[in-house]
Amino acid sequence: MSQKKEVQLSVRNLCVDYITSNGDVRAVNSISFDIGKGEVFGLAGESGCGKSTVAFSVCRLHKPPAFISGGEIVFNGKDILEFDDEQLRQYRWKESAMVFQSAMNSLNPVLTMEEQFCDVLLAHTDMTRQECVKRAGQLLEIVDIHPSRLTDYPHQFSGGMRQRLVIAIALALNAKLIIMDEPTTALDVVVQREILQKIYQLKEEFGFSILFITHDISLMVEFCDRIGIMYAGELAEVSPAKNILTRPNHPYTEGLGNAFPPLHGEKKRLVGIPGTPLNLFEVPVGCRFQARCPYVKDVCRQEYCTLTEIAPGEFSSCHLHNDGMIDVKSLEPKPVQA
Amino acid sequence: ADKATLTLVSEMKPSWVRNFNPFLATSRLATTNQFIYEPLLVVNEIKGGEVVYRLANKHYFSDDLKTVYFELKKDVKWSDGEAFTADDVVYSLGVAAKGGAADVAGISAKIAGVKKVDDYKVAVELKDVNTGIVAEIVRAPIVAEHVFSKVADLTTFTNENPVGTGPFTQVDTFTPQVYVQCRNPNYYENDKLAVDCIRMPQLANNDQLLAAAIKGDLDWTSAFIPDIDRVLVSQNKHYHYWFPAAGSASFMVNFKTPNANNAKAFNDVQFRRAFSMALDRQAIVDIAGYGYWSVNEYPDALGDQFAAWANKDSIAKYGKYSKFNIEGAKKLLKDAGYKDVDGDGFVENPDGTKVEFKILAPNGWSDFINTVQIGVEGLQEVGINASVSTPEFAILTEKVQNADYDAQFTNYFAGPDPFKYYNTAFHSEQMDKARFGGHHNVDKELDALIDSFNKTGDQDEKVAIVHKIQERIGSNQTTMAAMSTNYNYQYNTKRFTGWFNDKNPQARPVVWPDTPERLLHVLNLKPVK
Amino acid sequence: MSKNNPIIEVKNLVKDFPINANSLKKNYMRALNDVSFTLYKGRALAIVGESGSGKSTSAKIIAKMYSRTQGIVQYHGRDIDDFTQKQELMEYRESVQMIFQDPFGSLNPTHTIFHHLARPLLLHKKVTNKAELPERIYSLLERVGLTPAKETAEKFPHQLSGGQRQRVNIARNLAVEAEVILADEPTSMLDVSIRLGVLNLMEDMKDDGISMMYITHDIATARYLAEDIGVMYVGHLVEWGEVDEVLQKPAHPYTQLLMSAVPNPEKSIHDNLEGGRKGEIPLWTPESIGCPFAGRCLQAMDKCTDALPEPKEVAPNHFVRCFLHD
Amino acid sequence: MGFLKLLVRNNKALMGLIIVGFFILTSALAPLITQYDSKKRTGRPHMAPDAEHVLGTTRMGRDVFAQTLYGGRLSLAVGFGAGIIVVAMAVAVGITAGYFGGLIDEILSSLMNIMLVIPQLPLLMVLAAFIGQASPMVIALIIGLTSWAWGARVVRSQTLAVREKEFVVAAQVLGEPSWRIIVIEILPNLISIIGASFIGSVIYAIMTQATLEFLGLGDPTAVTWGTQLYNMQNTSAINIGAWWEVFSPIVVIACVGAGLALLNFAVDEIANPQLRSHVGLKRWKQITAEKEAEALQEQQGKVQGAAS
Amino acid sequence: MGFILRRLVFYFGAFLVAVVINFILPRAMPGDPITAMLAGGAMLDAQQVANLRETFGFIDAPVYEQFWIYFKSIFSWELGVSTYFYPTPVTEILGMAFGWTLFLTGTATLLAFAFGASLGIVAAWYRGGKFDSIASPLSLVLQATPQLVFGIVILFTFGVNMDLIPISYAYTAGATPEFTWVFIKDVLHHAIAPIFCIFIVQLGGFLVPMRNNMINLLGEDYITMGKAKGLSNIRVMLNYGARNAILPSVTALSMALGFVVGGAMVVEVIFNYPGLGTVLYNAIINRDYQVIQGQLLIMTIFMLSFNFLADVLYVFLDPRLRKGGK
Ligand SMILES: Nc1ncnc2c1ncn2[C@@H]1O[C@H](COP(=O)(O)OP(=O)(O)OP(=O)(O)O)[C@@H](O)[C@H]1O
Ligand SMILES: Nc1ncnc2c1ncn2[C@@H]1O[C@H](COP(=O)(O)OP(=O)(O)OP(=O)(O)O)[C@@H](O)[C@H]1O
Ligand SMILES: [Mg+2]
Ligand SMILES: [Mg+2]
Repeated sequence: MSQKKEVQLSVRNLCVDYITSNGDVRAVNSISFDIGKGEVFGLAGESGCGKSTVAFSVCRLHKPPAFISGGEIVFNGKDILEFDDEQLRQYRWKESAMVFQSAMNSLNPVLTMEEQFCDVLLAHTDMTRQECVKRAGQLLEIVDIHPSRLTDYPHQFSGGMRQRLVIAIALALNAKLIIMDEPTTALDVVVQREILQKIYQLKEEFGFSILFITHDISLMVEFCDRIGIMYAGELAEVSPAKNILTRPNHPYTEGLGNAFPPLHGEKKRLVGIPGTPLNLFEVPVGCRFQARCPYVKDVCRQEYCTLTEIAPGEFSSCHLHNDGMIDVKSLEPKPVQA
Repeated sequence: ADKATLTLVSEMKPSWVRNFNPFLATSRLATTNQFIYEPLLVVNEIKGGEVVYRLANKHYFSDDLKTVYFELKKDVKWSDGEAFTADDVVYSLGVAAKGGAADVAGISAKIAGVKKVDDYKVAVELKDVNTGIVAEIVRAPIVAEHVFSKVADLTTFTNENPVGTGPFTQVDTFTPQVYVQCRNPNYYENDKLAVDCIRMPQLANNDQLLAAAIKGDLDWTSAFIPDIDRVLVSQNKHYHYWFPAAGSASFMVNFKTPNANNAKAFNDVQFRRAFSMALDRQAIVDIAGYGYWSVNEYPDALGDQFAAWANKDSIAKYGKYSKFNIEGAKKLLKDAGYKDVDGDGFVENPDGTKVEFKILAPNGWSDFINTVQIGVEGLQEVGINASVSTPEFAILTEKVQNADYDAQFTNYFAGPDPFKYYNTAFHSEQMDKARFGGHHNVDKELDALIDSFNKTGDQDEKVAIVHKIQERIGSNQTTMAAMSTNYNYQYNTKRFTGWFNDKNPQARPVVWPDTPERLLHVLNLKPVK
Repeated sequence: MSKNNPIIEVKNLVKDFPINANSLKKNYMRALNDVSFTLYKGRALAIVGESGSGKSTSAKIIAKMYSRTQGIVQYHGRDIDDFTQKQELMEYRESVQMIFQDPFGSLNPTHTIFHHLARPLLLHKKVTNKAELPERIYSLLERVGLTPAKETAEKFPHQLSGGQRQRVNIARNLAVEAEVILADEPTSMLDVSIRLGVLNLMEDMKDDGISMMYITHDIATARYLAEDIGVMYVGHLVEWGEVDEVLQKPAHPYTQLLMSAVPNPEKSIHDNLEGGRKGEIPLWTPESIGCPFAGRCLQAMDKCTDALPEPKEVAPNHFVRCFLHD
Repeated sequence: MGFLKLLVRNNKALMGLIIVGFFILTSALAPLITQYDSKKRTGRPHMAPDAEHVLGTTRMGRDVFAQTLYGGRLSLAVGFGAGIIVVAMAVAVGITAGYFGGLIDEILSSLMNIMLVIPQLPLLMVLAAFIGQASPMVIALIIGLTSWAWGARVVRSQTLAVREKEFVVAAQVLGEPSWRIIVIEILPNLISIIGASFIGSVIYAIMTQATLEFLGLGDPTAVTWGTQLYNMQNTSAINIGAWWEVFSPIVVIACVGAGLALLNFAVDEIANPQLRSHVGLKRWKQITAEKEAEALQEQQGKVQGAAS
Repeated sequence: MGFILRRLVFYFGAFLVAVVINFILPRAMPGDPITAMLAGGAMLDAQQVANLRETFGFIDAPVYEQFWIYFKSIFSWELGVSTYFYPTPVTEILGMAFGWTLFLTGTATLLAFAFGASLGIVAAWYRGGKFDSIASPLSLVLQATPQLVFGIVILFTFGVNMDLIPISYAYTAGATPEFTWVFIKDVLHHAIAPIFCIFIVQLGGFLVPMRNNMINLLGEDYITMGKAKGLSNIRVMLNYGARNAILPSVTALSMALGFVVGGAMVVEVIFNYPGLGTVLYNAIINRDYQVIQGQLLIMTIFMLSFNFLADVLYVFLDPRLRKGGK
């Protein structure tokens, strides 16, 4: 699947620093990936690995102390990092819309839903107020909420409904890219599935691309076309979704897969990823995963490893593949020193 | 022609409320008495009690001294045109004689009855012989019977449109911020009266008064203005002032203090004399009194105001104890056995017990507090452990009346003669009634002497009595005289002339309502052309 | 381990909470309705269910954080409300401990790790004098894998990662040698990569004979850790039994729905939900009747809205509250 | 402790600390700084500042500099004393209400709200008048006993938040006694709030004392900044042109107020990290600006390049 | 509306307590109107004093009877007569001053709120910028400076020395109140300095909390969402930021307005402004019980009403508090 489609978004060597009083932290280090038109691209990885930072950068919504220190974000052929304020305002939502990590809190509690739909429509289109209201009603219907509830305030909706409302707003301008930063973490699994099904259906209908962020790999595998696994601000691997668990190309991906106990089959004791996540203030020379890697080699401690295409459509940043592609799952792990 | 309007400040209140009922002593406006209700006569205190007749033509005592007769002027009219007659006086004094709230002069206890002799003559019958009573009787306002007899309740009547015999009965303007009273068309001395209207701006405190004065807005005031030369006179060349001496003021110790150790010292005349000698009277006058006061070195605190009554002998004998003399005070203490035993720098009683006390002055009375502070400096220098305490006035009064304190500083009544001073300050019957007799030293012989003063009409006899009183008080050093206070009075010569001052000392010049002489003053003023 | 050593027995537990605290008239919601389960020595009971279904409430009642409205909670056969004397109460507190969801919130940011472990030891007299304290604390820290122990003990909570903090919490329970551990979503806020470490540690504790109640909404970890499972819906225990039995053959429509919604790499996002449809989750009050799931159940019958079905044993050690199994 | 470190690292806090510390120190060391007694006449009335009387003299001939120094002792003592009382009351009431909840909370909360509704200044005036001679200590006590309600409310709501934290529940499950939970577990978490409330109360107390004394409700024989103002008002010092008498207490009160206000601002920031504008933010601004300038230059370069 | 009802019950209780305190306070003060007169320096002899006491005989009624009279008077609004301005009714005295105070303090408070809130929003939006680093601490510093300091300095520099502003009254003495431009100008001219004094001290009280609130809110997701929507900065700042940040300030404003009738006593006294502050100050000085009581009563009523208003307003402004939440 995922034959070379037209590229919607192309992130090239993106670097984002956080400038703090204790020193600068490179939270995103030279990340590159493409999202094709109509593609669902997933970014997974544990907390603090920089997923949200990437997402915010793509909308140029990063706030101080975040600071984009390098790279390009090319959207439809234009580098959005070069946009001036007005271009940026135009770009936002019309081109790429965003559904936040906590959709529960991303609705303004003192404005009615109608206002929150209309302000974005009024800001980007020539519609009259009436037309806006009408459009808002349609959008609500798309996400299965009755248009009569437009005059309600956010708190009058349940968590799942609020999440759907945010998605409806994201659809308002037929944006070409929708970024979803853990849109369902706060929700019940049942609701979560309903919403994701709805999103998928809408994607099929309108053809937008999705950047989907979560740390739940199982969920991601179900939902995405391709997945990027992040570790400590870098992309460890980018692969088609179905490969991630069955045939990981990076030891970290393998460890991540092991960290999810199976729902069926034999019960056996699993070992997750040993050690603790990397402290970004103490980035080692070489591979960032070296301290926790069961297959660590000397070269890992000396040489930085870039994301390279080890097979068509499969990328990994691991020295294990230096001499051609290997099946990581088949390797014998070594005990990790603390 | 423009009206000659005199701006005066006869009281300071947060707001004016229209009330010209002279029987409401605390809340009637200060321009009610004299300016609306002419008195029978005015006793000129500065001139030793000289009488200036107003509504009355003449007054005299019966031979047994138990009745006073007032003969009234015949050409006087009320401002509404009605004739003024003995009926009005009988009604007015009758109100006073009945007692109670409306007896604002506080004379009901002394008056047996008021009788009309004829249309222009009234007899006031006294309960006891009291040759000083006239000055008190004439404090009772004389009102129009045809108005007040119709009033149901004198204590709630506000008399907004007064009918009077005085010079300014017509209320021209009235707002909470200012009011104006104008000439009584029927005033019997309209030919003498050159001021057409008096104007009273509302001012809440001395600072505002001062600010207004500097701007030249005011003509006649009686405020305390610190450093008046620098603060006011140098800022506005039309302003002048005159500070004639008023009542005296003294320190005193409580002979009956609950503190047994202090009582030993307080009841020792030598201690009290040392106390008195430790007071730097000149510094008190200069600093606490801004130089407005005068030093009072009379053994009985009588003051220069009553110099004519002074007993030269007793001054010669005891005067030295009323002069500032640190060394003398120390010697006196030493000779009497007061020594610093425990080495704290302060003397103890001869028996070794501690003497340590606070001198009270009412909170907010900053000149008094400063006086006491200066006094305390001297006391500490001679080794007496005194300090200052400034309770609320009400608390101070209560403590002093109940003899539940150590020492205080207080001022006294003035008056046409020294009677009121002696009576309130030393008569044992007065000691629990006010702060003045707070020494609580009961001296029956002194009581008798004071009582005898008003039992005679003979001036020489009165002087003789006063001399005896002075000897008793002086020899005992009952109180420690500090200074005589002054009357505050400022005037503006820009618009009016004829002001009383040290060159023209006709009467007390104060504009406050308890100074009936202000009526004589206002009649003396002429607009500047 | 076998089921012959019941430690905590919960029978017909009911809990009402007042709602609308601001109105003058008090209304109640029924957070737990007729819930019964047993915690056995050396076994873990997983309680799963969506948010607000009453999982934490039942744990808190056992921990004597809340009083109960009706029902029985017995500890070794004695009702826990009978522990009124200070001595007995302290003994009970010693035996029943909790691990909380939020690794940040469960440690006091103003105290060191040392303090956190010293308190239980001192309070429950696990050390005879203070000199023994450091030794004991270091050994506890080593037991939960926090090495070097000495350095860790001197740290403040914010200097530890979430997984490390959760280990401190576990060490705290080990300190008092608790018999029962109520773990309320102990890993839901942890990173996937360190979650397993904590789960394995809990597994070890269970193997040491500790009885455990494991509250979660992650069914996969429930299966990983627990022998028994209970599924809760709106204050009701709708299905319970041995974990594999229940998960392989879910008998209650709600369990079926839950199972079909759980993310599973072997499935596709397009697979349909089973057993139920979306719909409002009802507010259960003391007056409510019927099966709480009736409104969403695809197989609901008339009687489902009239009465609450009694528990039925559909297979050995597999109980369900549903009229479909009558 | 960390809290102090944060304080010192904050510019505003440091400035506030220096200002307040300066005044505390100078008043404490008054006898070493001036040879004059603040209550004795040491010169003629209203002397302008000169070498002998650095800030001139008052109408009573007292040294203004000495009065300001010694006045600081009482004024600051009242401020801090009242602050301590306020905070002690606020903490006691607030924590009790917040921790125990239920009926106790209802009662204490109502008490707080009623205290808040009663107008402060009149209440203080009435109490001051009632006690008669309101010495500075009495004023401190009155202010302390009447002004705790606001602080209590803040402490209560914070306690409510902390009480919900799981470490409190953990302590309860462990069987810790209530007093220990309150004192050892909860209280340390309220430090910054208590700090802010303390500083606020100190400011309020110093201001209120000055106001009460200025209105003539204090003890005029005590030397404080308030009585200095009272005396300067009584002696019309401004009209005389004795600016030094007005200047000193006003400047000093304003400075101490400012110092404490800065401290308060800083403590707020420490209590709430969101408010902190740390060094990083400044650097971020710098870097962003630099980068923009660079981009501008580049653009200009491009334009020029195109032109040439 | 249960919330509002409950608040009403509280307010009534608070009102009763306040009424009792209002009754006790003046009576607890030493001295009576007569001694207050003497304390003012009047020299009266014992008989005159005794006679005066008789005028105000009602003061001597037994306490419970006084309380009953007072309590009834609250509802009939007959607050007795002033002793200082005997026999003027208290209502008349307060009535005269009420308007002025409302105008003076009300204007100052509203201005302070308007400026404080707007500047606070701007400071937060550009936090760390020049304006924020100067204005925010400065406003706090100004707030920490006593009104009396401003009052004295302004009165003497601009009033006495430069003669730019009037030094007392609400309007030129002798002018008749009327609705003409000349008179209004006159009133404004008299009010400007006192309003400024109150304004400047209150400013920080609105600015800083508004700023801090806003800064806290700026981290909220809905603000970021507002930006992400491509709305203009102003719109995000006002509709998303300020609309939410203003909520707590509204309570503060209502509280401040509640205190308005207390007048800014110090400022009114310094500028001899005929408002309630001056009235109360004088009533206290002169021990005018009835006026003190009356004034405390209307202050309490105002305070409670505005508190109540704040509650209602809050419910109105914050939809989350309105009925119909899930
Ligand atoms: N405001 C900030 N100041 C300093 N560092 C920050 C800030 N925000 C984020 N970081 C750091 O940047 C890194 C990446 O953060 P980011 O929020 O992108 O992670 P994430 O992958 O989205 O994590 P999560 O799954 O928890 O959302 C983290 O290490 C974090 O510590
Ligand atoms: N102290 C309390 N007062 C009032 N209601 C409460 C209280 N504690 C819990 N509830 C209510 O009881 C119900 C069950 O809550 P509980 O915390 O037990 O749910 P849970 O299953 O643990 O949910 P979660 O997965 O979110 O932790 C919820 O509706 C909750 O709102
Ligand atoms: Mg994130
Ligand atoms: Mg829970």
